[in-house]
Amino acid sequence: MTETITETFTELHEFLAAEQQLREDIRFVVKDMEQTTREIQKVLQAIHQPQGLKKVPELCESARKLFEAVKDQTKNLSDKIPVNQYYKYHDHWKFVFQKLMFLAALIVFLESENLIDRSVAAELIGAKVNKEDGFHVDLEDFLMGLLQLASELSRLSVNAVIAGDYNKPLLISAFLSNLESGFRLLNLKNDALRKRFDALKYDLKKVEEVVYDLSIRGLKPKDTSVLTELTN
Amino acid sequence: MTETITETFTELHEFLAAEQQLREDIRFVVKDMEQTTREIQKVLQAIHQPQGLKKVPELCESARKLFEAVKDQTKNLSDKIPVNQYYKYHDHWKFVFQKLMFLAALIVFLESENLIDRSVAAELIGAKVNKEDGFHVDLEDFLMGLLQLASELSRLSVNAVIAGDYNKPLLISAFLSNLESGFRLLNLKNDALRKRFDALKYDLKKVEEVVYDLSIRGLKPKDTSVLTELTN
Amino acid sequence: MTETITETFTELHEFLAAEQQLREDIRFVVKDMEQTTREIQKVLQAIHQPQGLKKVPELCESARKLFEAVKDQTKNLSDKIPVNQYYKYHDHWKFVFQKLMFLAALIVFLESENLIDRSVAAELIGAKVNKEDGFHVDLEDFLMGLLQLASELSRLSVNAVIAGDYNKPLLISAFLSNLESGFRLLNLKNDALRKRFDALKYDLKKVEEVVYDLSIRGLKPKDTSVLTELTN
Amino acid sequence: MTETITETFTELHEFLAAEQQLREDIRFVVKDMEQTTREIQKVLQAIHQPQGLKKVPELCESARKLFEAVKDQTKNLSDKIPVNQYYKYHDHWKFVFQKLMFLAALIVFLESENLIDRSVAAELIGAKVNKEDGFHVDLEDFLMGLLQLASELSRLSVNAVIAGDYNKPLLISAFLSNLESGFRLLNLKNDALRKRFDALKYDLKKVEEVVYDLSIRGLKPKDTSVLTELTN
Amino acid sequence: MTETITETFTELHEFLAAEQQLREDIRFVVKDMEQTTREIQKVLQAIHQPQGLKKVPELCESARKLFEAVKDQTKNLSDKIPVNQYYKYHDHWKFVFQKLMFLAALIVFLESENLIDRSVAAELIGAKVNKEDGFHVDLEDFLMGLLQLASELSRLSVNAVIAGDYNKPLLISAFLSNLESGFRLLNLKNDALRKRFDALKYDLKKVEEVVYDLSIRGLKPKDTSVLTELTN
Amino acid sequence: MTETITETFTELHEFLAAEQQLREDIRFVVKDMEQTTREIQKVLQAIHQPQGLKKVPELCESARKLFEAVKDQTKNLSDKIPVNQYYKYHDHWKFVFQKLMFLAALIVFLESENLIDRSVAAELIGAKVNKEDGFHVDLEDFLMGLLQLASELSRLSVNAVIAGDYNKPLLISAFLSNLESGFRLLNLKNDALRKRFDALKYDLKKVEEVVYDLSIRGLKPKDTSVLTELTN
Amino acid sequence: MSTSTSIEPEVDHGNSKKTEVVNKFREFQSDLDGKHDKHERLVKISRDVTIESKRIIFLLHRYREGMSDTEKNKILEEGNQKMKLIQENKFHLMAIELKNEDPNQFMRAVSPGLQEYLEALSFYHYLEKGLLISLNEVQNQFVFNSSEKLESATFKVPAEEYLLGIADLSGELMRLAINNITAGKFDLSFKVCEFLQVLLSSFSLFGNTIKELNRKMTTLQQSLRKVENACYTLRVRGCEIPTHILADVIAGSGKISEQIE
Amino acid sequence: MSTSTSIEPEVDHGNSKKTEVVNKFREFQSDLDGKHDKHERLVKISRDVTIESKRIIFLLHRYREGMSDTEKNKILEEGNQKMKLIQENKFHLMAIELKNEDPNQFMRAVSPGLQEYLEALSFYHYLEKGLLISLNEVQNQFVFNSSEKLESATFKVPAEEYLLGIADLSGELMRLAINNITAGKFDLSFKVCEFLQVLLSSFSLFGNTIKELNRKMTTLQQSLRKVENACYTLRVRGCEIPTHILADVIAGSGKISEQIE
Ligand SMILES: [Mn+2]
Ligand SMILES: [Mn+2]
Repeated sequence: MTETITETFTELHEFLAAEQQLREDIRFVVKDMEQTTREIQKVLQAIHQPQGLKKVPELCESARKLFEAVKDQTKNLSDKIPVNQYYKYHDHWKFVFQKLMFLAALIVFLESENLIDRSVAAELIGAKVNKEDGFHVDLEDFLMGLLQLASELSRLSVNAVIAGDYNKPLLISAFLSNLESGFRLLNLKNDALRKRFDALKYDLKKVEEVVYDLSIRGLKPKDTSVLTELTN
Repeated sequence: MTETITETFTELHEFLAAEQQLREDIRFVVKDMEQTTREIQKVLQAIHQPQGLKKVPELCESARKLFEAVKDQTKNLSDKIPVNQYYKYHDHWKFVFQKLMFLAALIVFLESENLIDRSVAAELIGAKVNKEDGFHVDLEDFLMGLLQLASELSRLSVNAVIAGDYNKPLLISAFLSNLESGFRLLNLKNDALRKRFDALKYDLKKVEEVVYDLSIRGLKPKDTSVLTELTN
Repeated sequence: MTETITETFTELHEFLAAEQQLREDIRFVVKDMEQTTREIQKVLQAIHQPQGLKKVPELCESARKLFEAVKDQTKNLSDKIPVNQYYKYHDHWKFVFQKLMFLAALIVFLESENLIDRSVAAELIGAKVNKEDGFHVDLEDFLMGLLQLASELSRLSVNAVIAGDYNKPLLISAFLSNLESGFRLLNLKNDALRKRFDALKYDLKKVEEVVYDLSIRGLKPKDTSVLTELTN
Repeated sequence: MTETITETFTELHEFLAAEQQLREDIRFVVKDMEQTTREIQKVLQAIHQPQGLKKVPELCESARKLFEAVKDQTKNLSDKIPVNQYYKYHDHWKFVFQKLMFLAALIVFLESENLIDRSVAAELIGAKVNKEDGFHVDLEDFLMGLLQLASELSRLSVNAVIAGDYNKPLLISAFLSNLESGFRLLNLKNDALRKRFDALKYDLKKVEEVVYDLSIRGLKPKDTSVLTELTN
Repeated sequence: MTETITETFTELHEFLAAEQQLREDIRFVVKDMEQTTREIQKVLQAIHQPQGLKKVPELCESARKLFEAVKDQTKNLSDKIPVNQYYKYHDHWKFVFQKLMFLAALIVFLESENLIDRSVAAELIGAKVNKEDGFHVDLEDFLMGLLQLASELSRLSVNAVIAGDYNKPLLISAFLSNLESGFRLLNLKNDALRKRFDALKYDLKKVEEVVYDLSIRGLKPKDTSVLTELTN
Repeated sequence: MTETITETFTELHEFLAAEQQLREDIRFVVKDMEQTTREIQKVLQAIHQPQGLKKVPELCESARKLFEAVKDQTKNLSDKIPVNQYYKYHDHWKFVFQKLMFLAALIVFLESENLIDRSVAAELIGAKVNKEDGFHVDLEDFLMGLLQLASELSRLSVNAVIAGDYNKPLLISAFLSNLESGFRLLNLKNDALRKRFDALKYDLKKVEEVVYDLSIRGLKPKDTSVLTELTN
Repeated sequence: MSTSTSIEPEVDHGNSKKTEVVNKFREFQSDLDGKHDKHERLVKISRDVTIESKRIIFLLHRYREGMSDTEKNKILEEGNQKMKLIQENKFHLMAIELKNEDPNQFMRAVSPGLQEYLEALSFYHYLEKGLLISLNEVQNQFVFNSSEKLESATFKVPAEEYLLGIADLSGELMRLAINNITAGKFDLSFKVCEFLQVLLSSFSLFGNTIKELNRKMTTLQQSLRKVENACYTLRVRGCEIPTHILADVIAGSGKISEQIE
Repeated sequence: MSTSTSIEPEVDHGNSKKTEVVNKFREFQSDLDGKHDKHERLVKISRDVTIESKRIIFLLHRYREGMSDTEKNKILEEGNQKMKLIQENKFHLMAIELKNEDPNQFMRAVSPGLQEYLEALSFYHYLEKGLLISLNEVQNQFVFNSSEKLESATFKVPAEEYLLGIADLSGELMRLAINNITAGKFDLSFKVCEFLQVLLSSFSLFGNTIKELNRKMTTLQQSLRKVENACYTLRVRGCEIPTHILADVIAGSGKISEQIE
């Protein structure tokens, strides 16, 4: 009896050891990814500075270049994850993916004032939208990224006014208002998302107050036809 | 702008709603499974009663019949889990699978005094051993089941003596000793497993005390050849 | 002995199982109610948009229609709750009732600028005011709804100015000031209520700032006779 | 407007004040009840002393007398609780009721070796079994009392052996084994109960070890016919 | 304004600084006391060692000598405490006094198998029983010491058996049983004491199990007349 | 055996007791230092008061005088620390050094609107920059001091506006923005620093809102050329 | 709660060890009960004081900047009356209970009421004189002469309790400032702001001497921040138009046209 | 992890304030990185030591009371070899890394491995001699002569680390005792029991000098309790029959009839 049991357990031992090695490897790649993410963030932070909004095209371009590096890292990562086990190790890259989704969405907003497409966001980091197609971005992580975007834009509306751009806050207000309506449609069960959604309400309120400040002082751009269209 | 955002979110809403529905469905099947598991456990509890060990064949048979029902439930469950998402929902059935692994191993021990094969255990509940082959039993859940078996057998060694069966404790002692050696080979990182493994040592000590009690009273069966073989 | 005990427990089992089933059923109805509540909220959110205040009558009408659905749901719910056990299951519908009280009070304010009557609010969702008369709304839940209203109106005062309505903030200011005096009368022991009441003070302060902004710019409507009356 | 709001709130104020007074009153009665409960417990503790089991009839009689005082206190309590609000204030008497259920069950076990009837237990403290009939004992509190009984009997089995009573442990073992089967039937959702049920397993194991000690030393009473009957 | 406030606070600051200094001084003496206490404890720990119970007289003598040092320390301490401020600084020596009470009670038990007198205990450390008479030992600290004694004796009953002394556990069991009856008389309001009293129940249970182990093996000394007397 | 162990431990005990004494001595000096630090802080707190910013030169002078006392205390401290044991006792003065670094940086900012030099800060308290040169200031403590400065300046920007100084907030905004860029360069491993860095983001946001409030009201000083230079 | 119920039959049994132990504990019981009873009585007095003090604070919050002296005095007089009643009916009793006792032993019972009263008292003092009441001024209120029913007694207010009461004052002053702003009265808040700034920096001299104080310091800081932010808002807003016009605005003339901006 | 990625374009811009600040921080960065890198290297060594030490402990657990000297020496020799390797390959490196440093700055990195090694070393010592290894004996192992590749160095083992390692030893001794009992070997557990009793009472002399030690003392106490309980069980059971027969029983002859009881 002893021998069989020993054999069985030796086999199991190897199995478990391999799994631990895999976790180490994943951690390693994710660390790289986090570094690149911090660099992208540093680049985009410049939009808040007095001359920042005027340099949006250059900033976005620099950021997009760094996203190329992310693609390689995603490739590295996805090569390591065995079929069927995405969610076994998901916790390792969850937070960095959320941050990347936020940064991707910020670029798209700055360039086009639109909400980023899920597929565009996934593509930017070299991942898929659907699990069926390969290494993908979890939907909840994408949504978390959008909520982080809301906070950033709320801050931007303040700094835009300082920089003398009175149009941006109106655009942001309309954008966040739509975003909020969108989120209201979702029946969020995920606790982290729900909490963050509460923050969105405050972000929106803040932007509304900026628009209020502009409008009570007659600084709100007259031609609001664009906006009426935006929110209808 | 509003329309596009709304469209996007309507889509996401459906997606999330479907996921939540899936969780509900899983919970529903798992509940059934838990009920059957409780019934199996109730049947096998009878081994501790004065006449219990004499009825082992019948008890095992009844238990095995109930395992047939489990197979259907596993089928139901596995039908619901999309490819690649086993670990996304694993928490739902983790504990009931551990309990089922324990009960399967108990049956095999009672019938043959052997350690259950991982494949046999998986088969009993209608699952696979390897992820590659389909809906499987996670290795750590299987191991947890074995550790639960150790506690049960420790208690059984006491009740066997009460029922006048002086052979059983010796068998159990040899079995647990081998099991302990096996576990020692593993480098356990999982906290729950490691804690449970500490308990195994005490289960084993308890059984050794029973064997000791028998031997000082000359109640230990003379022909220990079987045992010598077992532990080598 | 065994038999009697088994009998006793079989009976208890049925009893407990029925109770659990009841909880499931309640949860089911409450879920529906939550969905309708979200829809009402989505409808009324529109008041914050540029054209929102002009559409108040339509919005309130739509919301009131949805309240009809709530009535059915309340009926469903109350049918399930056995006499004497309202508070055994109260936690299940507590939060949705608070939200509904808030929404009912919002409608009444938008339509008539008055504080909703407790009886009117209860009636809107098809419940009673007093426990003696049947399925009722707990007083603390009603109060919590009023405090939620205060936050909403504070935000509305900002958005009203953006939309060019300089009268609304004055009305809201008088309303919240009265509400605050009312709450001061209560000796609140309930922690959640007390905390929320602190928030009311800040909501009020915010509205006062808006009124102040209007008055220093001569935007405050001249004929304030209405208001003088309101606050006396 | 001010006046109506003030009126409304004055009314609400009185309502809330009355409720707080009621809580104070309840706390007062429950304090008395706790004192009597401590006294009953002190009386019954004597069963663990060397001569204790010989004095069971006197001890039970003393304890029963004290239960008369409890009846008055229950009356006091129930007079205070408005119709429909048992569960609003349940937390106040929950724990003392659990302890009383335990003590009632202990008396019945000592006198007759039987499991107490729920109706007998309720009657002993002057309450009803069913909510419909008036001030009742919550089922889960009754069950918690039974689980406390298990621990007490486990300790008693040890002290009985010290006192030279080798029969008691066998009775207790059979009793607890039946109790455990009974509890297994229940699908316990209540966390506190579930945890306490885990303790029952250990209590049972302890008693089995006592019986084991007796049987391995030939101290187990020969005529086990009674017992075989008990557990079948 | 600034000046008045600053003046007031400067004065208070000096006052508090003096108080702070006093606390430092107290801490200093108490630290010494703790060191001596640890030494006493180290001496008495030896009773658990194989030859320990045979050396009780020597051990107690050494311990008593160390208590002489404690007396000086108590003198030092009491000299520092202003009239009527015992309880202002009580927290500083509370725990060391509890430990000393425990050790004093342990000595008396080891020497005479009796419960120590409160006055004897106070005298051993050079303090008074009543606050009227000078620097005293708080009653609750004395009681806490007794409860610590219970745990120590519970452990001693185990080690006595290892050392082959089968009489000690019986004495301890009777002693703890009496102690428990005593504590039951008290209406404990102090949370720490109440919690510790719960531990006493477990200590007693543990000793009962030791006595059980001895009696089931016929190792219990025959002449138990003494004991019967002890517990009645 | 006992003897060897006892010997070994007696020796260690003495060793540790000496160390303990050293810690006491350190604590004593540090306490003094903390008191002086509190006094410096009290002096500089005055900048927030209505007339505060006008008295900056006097306040800074008073503060600098108190720093002379700190120098002596640092000397005292460094005399006590054995070679190569700085980090053994670092925890004792860590927090007071951080606070002193903050206060030094505050003085330099108030006097010159510049970021303090690490060497200047060290010199102010009589310490070295590099450990090779003697008793030094740990770099992370210096950085922590800078982050505390950020919070203080954020508050100052508010109080400056109250005092009618509309220039200060712009200077602070530029200063914090540069500081943030600086910190972004660091790869912070220290948890406390990382957390505090998050707070810096909020401090900056707060100041941006103050600048926003000024600029939207046309209160922002016209000649912003200086500032553009500051942040580029 | 009576605790005398457990009269023991064992007493009669003679001189066994158990009886000895039980007798010892019976002695302990009376000691403990005596202390507990006094504690309970003090808790009750303290609780009454808390409720009454909270009412006084509530009452004092009616004050608004710019009230006529008559109105203001009416409020202050009413508060003063109530404080006198607390002194006579509660603190005098408390002082007698604590005669010949170490008051520190019962401080946990006394403290909540005492601190709340000190909060009310210092709030009153601030409204009356705009100053911080000193510990000496406080102490004078706690010397009680003998009356018909009660003997004379003195209760020494510990410095710690004084400080803790004062720390709570900050919360009320913050509320006072906000309430006044909400009512359109702005000057008071600037005064309160400076008062709190000085108070906070004075407190900052104490380190961790009093444990409870740490928590309260956080609250004080938060209260101050709220007042600072409110003052900031007033200042920023106030700056949009020249002050002489602002005065008009606040006086209600409201005749400012949009071109001012 | 490379940290050199953030080369800044701002450097070129000239002498603005921002550049000044950034330059200061660039300096900080290299300081911080140097420290972190050393820390990481030490963590790696320490982790390796931990793993190897655990293996030694695992190996030593093969010891059973009553083994032949050859068997026992084989186990000890194997352990000794492995310890030598750790010394040469790991601790020597560590000592060099810490030359000219305040070792306390990196103690958090070094500590886990060091303590685990001390645990293994003292376990080995106990098995070999039945005694506690002294700090001096330990220290002798940490003086390294220069070798082909490495310069000479000394690492001073802090007393605290020694004590913490010894505290962990108790857990292993408990396991040793239980394993031997499980294997039918009883005498060792009584020896271990006394050893731990003396150890615990020796530790009790230290108060709260070392924070980490408090937690470990609880573990030590629990380990001791487990051994005490095991010894108790052996004694109680063992007393059911005369010891000379017990010896037979344990030797496996098993020829005792029921009448003995
Ligand atoms: Mn207050
Ligand atoms: Mn270890």
